[in-house]
Amino acid sequence: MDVGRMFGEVAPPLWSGGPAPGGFYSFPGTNNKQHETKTHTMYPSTSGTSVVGLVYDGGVMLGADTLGSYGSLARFRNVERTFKVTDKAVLTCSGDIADYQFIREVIEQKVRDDEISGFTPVLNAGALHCWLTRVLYNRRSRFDPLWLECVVAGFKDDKPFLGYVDKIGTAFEAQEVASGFGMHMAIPMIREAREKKGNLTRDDARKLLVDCLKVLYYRDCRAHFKYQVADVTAEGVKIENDLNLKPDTSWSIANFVRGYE
Amino acid sequence: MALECLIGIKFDDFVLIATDMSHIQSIMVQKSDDDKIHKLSSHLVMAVAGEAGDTTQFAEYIAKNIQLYKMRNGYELHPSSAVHFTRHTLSTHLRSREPYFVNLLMGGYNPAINKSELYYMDYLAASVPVNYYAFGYGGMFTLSIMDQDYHSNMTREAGYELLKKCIGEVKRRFIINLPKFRVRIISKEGISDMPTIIAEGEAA
Amino acid sequence: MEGMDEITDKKDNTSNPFQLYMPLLPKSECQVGEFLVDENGRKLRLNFAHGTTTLGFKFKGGVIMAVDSRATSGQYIGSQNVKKIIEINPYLLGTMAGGAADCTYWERVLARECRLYELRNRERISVAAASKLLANMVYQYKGYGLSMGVMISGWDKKGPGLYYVDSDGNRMAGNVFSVGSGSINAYGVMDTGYSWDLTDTQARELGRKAIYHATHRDAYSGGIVRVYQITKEGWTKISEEDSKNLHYQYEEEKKKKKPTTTSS
Amino acid sequence: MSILHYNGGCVVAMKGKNCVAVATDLRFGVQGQTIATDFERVFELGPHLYIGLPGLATDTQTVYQRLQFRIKMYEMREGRKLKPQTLMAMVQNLLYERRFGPYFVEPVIAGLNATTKEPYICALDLIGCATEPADFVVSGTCSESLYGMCETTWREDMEPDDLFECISQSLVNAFDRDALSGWGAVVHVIEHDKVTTRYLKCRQD
Amino acid sequence: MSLAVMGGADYMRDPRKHHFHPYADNGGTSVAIAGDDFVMIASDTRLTRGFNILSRDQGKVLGLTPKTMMASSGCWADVLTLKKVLNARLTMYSHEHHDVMSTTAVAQLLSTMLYWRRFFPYYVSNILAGIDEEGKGVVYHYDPVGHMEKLAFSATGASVAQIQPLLDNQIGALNMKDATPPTITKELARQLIHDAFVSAAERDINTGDGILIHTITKDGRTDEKVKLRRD
Amino acid sequence: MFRNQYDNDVTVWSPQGRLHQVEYAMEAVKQGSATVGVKSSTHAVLVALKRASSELAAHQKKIMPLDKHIAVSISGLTADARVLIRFMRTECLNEHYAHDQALSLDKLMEKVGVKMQVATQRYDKRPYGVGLLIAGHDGDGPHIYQTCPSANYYDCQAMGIGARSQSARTYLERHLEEFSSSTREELIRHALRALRDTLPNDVELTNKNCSVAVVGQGEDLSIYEDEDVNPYLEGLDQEERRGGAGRSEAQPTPSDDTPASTDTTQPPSSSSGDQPQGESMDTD
Repeated sequence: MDVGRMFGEVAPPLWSGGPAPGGFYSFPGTNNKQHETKTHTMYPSTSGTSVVGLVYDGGVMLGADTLGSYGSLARFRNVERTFKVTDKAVLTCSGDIADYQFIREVIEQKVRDDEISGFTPVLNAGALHCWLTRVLYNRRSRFDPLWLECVVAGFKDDKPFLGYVDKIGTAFEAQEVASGFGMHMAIPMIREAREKKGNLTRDDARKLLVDCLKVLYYRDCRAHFKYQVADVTAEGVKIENDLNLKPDTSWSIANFVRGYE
Repeated sequence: MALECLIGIKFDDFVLIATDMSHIQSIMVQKSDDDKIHKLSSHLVMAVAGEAGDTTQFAEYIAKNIQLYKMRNGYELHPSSAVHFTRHTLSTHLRSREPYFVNLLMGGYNPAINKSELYYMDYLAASVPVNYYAFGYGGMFTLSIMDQDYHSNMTREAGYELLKKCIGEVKRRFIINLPKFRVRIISKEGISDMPTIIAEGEAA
Repeated sequence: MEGMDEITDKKDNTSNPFQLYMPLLPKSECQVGEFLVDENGRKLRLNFAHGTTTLGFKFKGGVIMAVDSRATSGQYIGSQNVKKIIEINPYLLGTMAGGAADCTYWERVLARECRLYELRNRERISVAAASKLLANMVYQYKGYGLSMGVMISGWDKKGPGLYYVDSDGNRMAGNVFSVGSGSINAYGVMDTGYSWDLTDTQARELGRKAIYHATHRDAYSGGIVRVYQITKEGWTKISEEDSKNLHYQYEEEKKKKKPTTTSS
Repeated sequence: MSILHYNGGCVVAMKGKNCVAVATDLRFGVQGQTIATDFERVFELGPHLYIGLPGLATDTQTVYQRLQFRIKMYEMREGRKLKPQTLMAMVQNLLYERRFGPYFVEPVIAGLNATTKEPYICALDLIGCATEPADFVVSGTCSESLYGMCETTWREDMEPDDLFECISQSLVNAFDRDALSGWGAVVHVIEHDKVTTRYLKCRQD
Repeated sequence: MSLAVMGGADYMRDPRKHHFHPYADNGGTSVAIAGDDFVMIASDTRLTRGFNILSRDQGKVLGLTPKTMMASSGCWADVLTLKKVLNARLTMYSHEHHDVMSTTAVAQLLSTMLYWRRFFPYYVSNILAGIDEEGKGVVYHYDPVGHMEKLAFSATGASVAQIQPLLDNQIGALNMKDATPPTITKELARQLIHDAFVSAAERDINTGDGILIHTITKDGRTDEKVKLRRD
Repeated sequence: MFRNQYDNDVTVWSPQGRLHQVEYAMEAVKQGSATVGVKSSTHAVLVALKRASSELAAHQKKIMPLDKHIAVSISGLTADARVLIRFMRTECLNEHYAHDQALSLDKLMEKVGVKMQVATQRYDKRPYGVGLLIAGHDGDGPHIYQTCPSANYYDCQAMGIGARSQSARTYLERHLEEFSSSTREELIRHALRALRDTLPNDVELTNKNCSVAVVGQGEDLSIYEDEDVNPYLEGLDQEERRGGAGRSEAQPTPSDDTPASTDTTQPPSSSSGDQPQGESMDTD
């Protein structure tokens, strides 16, 4: 046992009540006490893959599949990760499903609070987007991130709004937004379509969105055929559940793929 | 090793080389009359610092080969050619499994064209002709002094004084104890010793 | 969850300079370099100004302070015109080596503390006390990654004062100091030319020349060579010269001064 | 710090109207310490043919020496002068031979074709991937700054004097923002009837 | 069979292939040039992450007061936060002082705010441009932890190494024979900014898509959008 | 209403179910100079009468901006008002920070109401001795809110508070129908007329003693002081005074906005008249 400690228990500490070393001149309000540090989860567990969203004439559309993967295990095949926040906002997330469910509860409570107090106007997509940047940024600054990539769709000042926020608080608005794998695969498809056609109608958007999800389903090992689509127009939010890509996909090509068995 | 100190200065018709005389091993001074200046030919020396063993082995290898060249051809390599050979050897070994870890200063005099020469060469085998240079941490303290005071046409006495000034600074600022420096001069007359410099100085 | 309480509740350093944000991390990880890595694991370049030559020495005519003006981040020269002598008040100067922001921030705080001292005590703060204040301030953050090595000099009741203070907690009085990556070069010139009895002109030239030689040899020093002198009347700016001009000027002088005797 | 930046130094080459120019700084240093300020890393390999070898100084020298050897062998064997394109191929070979233990140099070639007098520039990476653009090539520690300078100052069909001014300004201003290169510069302007070599007065810090 | 034995099964493998890093580099370049009675500040409009282009239309210059603007790029999450906090501070100031903060004061405030996060820095490259109390254009350059320098012109961000030497040469007249810096007119400043960004976009993947150029004079502000290459 | 054994503490009820301390605080509002707020279907306007505490002092500021869309006019203890204004400004800032939008008036009022209420229910606090008129414009259009020291707040079409504000309210009541269709300029004129009615007959509104704030659809808040008020005052002195101006029982104007003691021995003018909404504390 350490000798100092042995005596220390009996003898009073040296120079009790005196200033601590380095504390001879204590500056007011100095606040460099070490924070209590905790270990936080620094990795996602059950996670959802890409989300794709795009703005069309008069509205915004979002699509995401319903798979919750655990590593490479397709663990939960019916996890909905799109939800209606208000008539003016929809949120979809990829990343950790638990974190999504947490943030969803917080947002729902927030909306309920507003509703109970009768506050108007309701939370719009722009405000929600901004709020998410703050929440996610503050969590990352505490080294306790919400492992999410959020896509917010809806209306802000009566204009369609589509925005993105990730787990460190990087945020932007755009005409087309995708998270995860979709950033590589869906974005070029949408940009190309827009360049060819100019403005997209609602039907164009729907077709394009399904195409994107289909490509993702073909190419992304963590994608799934069941999906949800959310459509936000001036009239409000419509979410379609239990949609299925499978009937539209063709896997005949798979027979020709060799070398991966 | 970067604790050693090699200083070389080239003047119009002679070259001064000074090296510390301490053989340092681990935390000890093993020997205080070490000679780090190897004679390569009648008018060429090589001051070597670096990994123990590599230094002597490499210096002797070069010296012997230069001797061999003389025996085979009946004439000596000029300093610049000897440097080229040295660089070639060092660079070849650099990309082998057994690189030499040696930093060198090669000082010589070319009697054919009456020109003194000084070459810097580091362990990577970059060789550059210089007017003066100093290897090692200790050497770094001396560069600005030479920058300030060096003239190519200094006399031997002035050159020796400049060396003393540099070594004084090494004593003053360098943490390692390098009390004595061996000094050699290479000129038309060949290679000869000058009095050992005992360093004096203390940090202000 | 989403608020900015630190700002609205005045818990930041605009209300109190000693209130800095402390990340929820163990002390050792607060070192900036530790976590400035992006998602792909690439190191992010912080434009910290590092690399410097500064010097200061006392002599019979007071204190000479001389500095270069280059700020580098990696090999990129961020600025050639950094003011590395900080004018704390008319009787106190501080130099700057290490993190530029660290030096400017804490010397600015020091200036405030010195002024408060004057108002409280009706007399100027001594150089010893000023340097001690600075040392105490930065010592509170020891281990958090502050990087500064500064000299505080001035004139007080005891005459000229020169102190070296750094972020490791060192504080020492002395006659001759040089700090920064080029200090090794500056010392060479300064030590060999230094004596207590230098005249003002000689002393200023010594400081200037030492910095110039450092800028020449050290890649991370350069720009403008600034020389200040402190006397009983406070500090005066002696010169600010581009080291490019100094180089060619010294080269000319050297040519003229060539020794006439040839070697034997 | 990358080993390519250990000794500092940069090279730029530009095409003009019936002429090319190649320029380099003169610093030889070891990291922060400047050791020599007369270290030329652009070498003449033929009457209208120059190569710049910025990178690790020891490899600058090794590659230059080995190239000289190969060129001399080529010229003896073939009995004719080397075309710039041939030099490029030769450098490629030399460098790619060491694919897995490369020479740390990124060469720049500038010259006029000995017969057609066609200007030629090219740059290679350290394992011999070549690029032969129509305007300019840069290499070395301050290549980013050189790109920025050249991209704005370079114009088509510059006369030798303009080319000299353009390449000098590009080089000097670029390395003035780089701690590891500078300390003087040398510019070679290569025309079919002459080569003009000029040393520039630069900052020495 | 115990779980430990089953550990080899694919689905039991550790899903944590990721590790958390709080920073990202989102690119972006800004330039500011001060004139005698105006100041021009510009940024590109590309927002990147690695090799992805997140947005092609994200200006990086923020109006702070009628006479001051700030360009900010780097870790976009930090940029957003810094802008928000700075705006709140300026509003608080104008409430407390019944006046708009002067450019000089904003400059110092920004430095202090950056230093606040000394131990967990905002990873941002900032330039502040404005009209000072005497009606002159001024530019301030910052490092991420708040070292500040007052300049006549400055570049910052991803392509700083490309642009800064050009400005040194063209505005600072460094290494020019006649060595008299040119008088900066709006036309010249605009032209230089344009050339600088075109060059940078040519060689840096983190810069491109468009430039937003803002000109501040004592009478107000004008904005202009110029296209850049989009590849 | 006069001193009694149940007014020593804010947390003590009187047998009649009244909180005397709170009611005293309500009186503090009447010590402040008058201010009037009125809204149309597009705009909200505040006007206020400024006092100078002495010949030597400048006129006190009465209307403060909270944000680009909200202004507050105060009557009562200005020191207390500052605390509330600071709070409200912070709330506005927070809304911008967290939601990137202007704070809606109903949210703001809820927040400030909660804050003020705490002071009426704790023994270690005292009610805020200030009444506020809050004018703003948000997604629901223009608003005028009034707050009392009792922590009640009211959504109003028009309101006047402060010394002799009964006259202003009389004016406002008479013209209530006209407001909603008024133009911006008409609305300001109405507000100024109402304010003028609180003045003694021999005193006129001048650019020194009054300020005007306007906010409305497509228009950020503007506050006019000094010369900027002139255009709105033009011709006002030619108009005949209506309403109950210059009431005979007018109390002498206190020399300060913030008298040291609100516990005056001299009863203020009829308590029922100046009490805006009946009981001081709603019991529901």
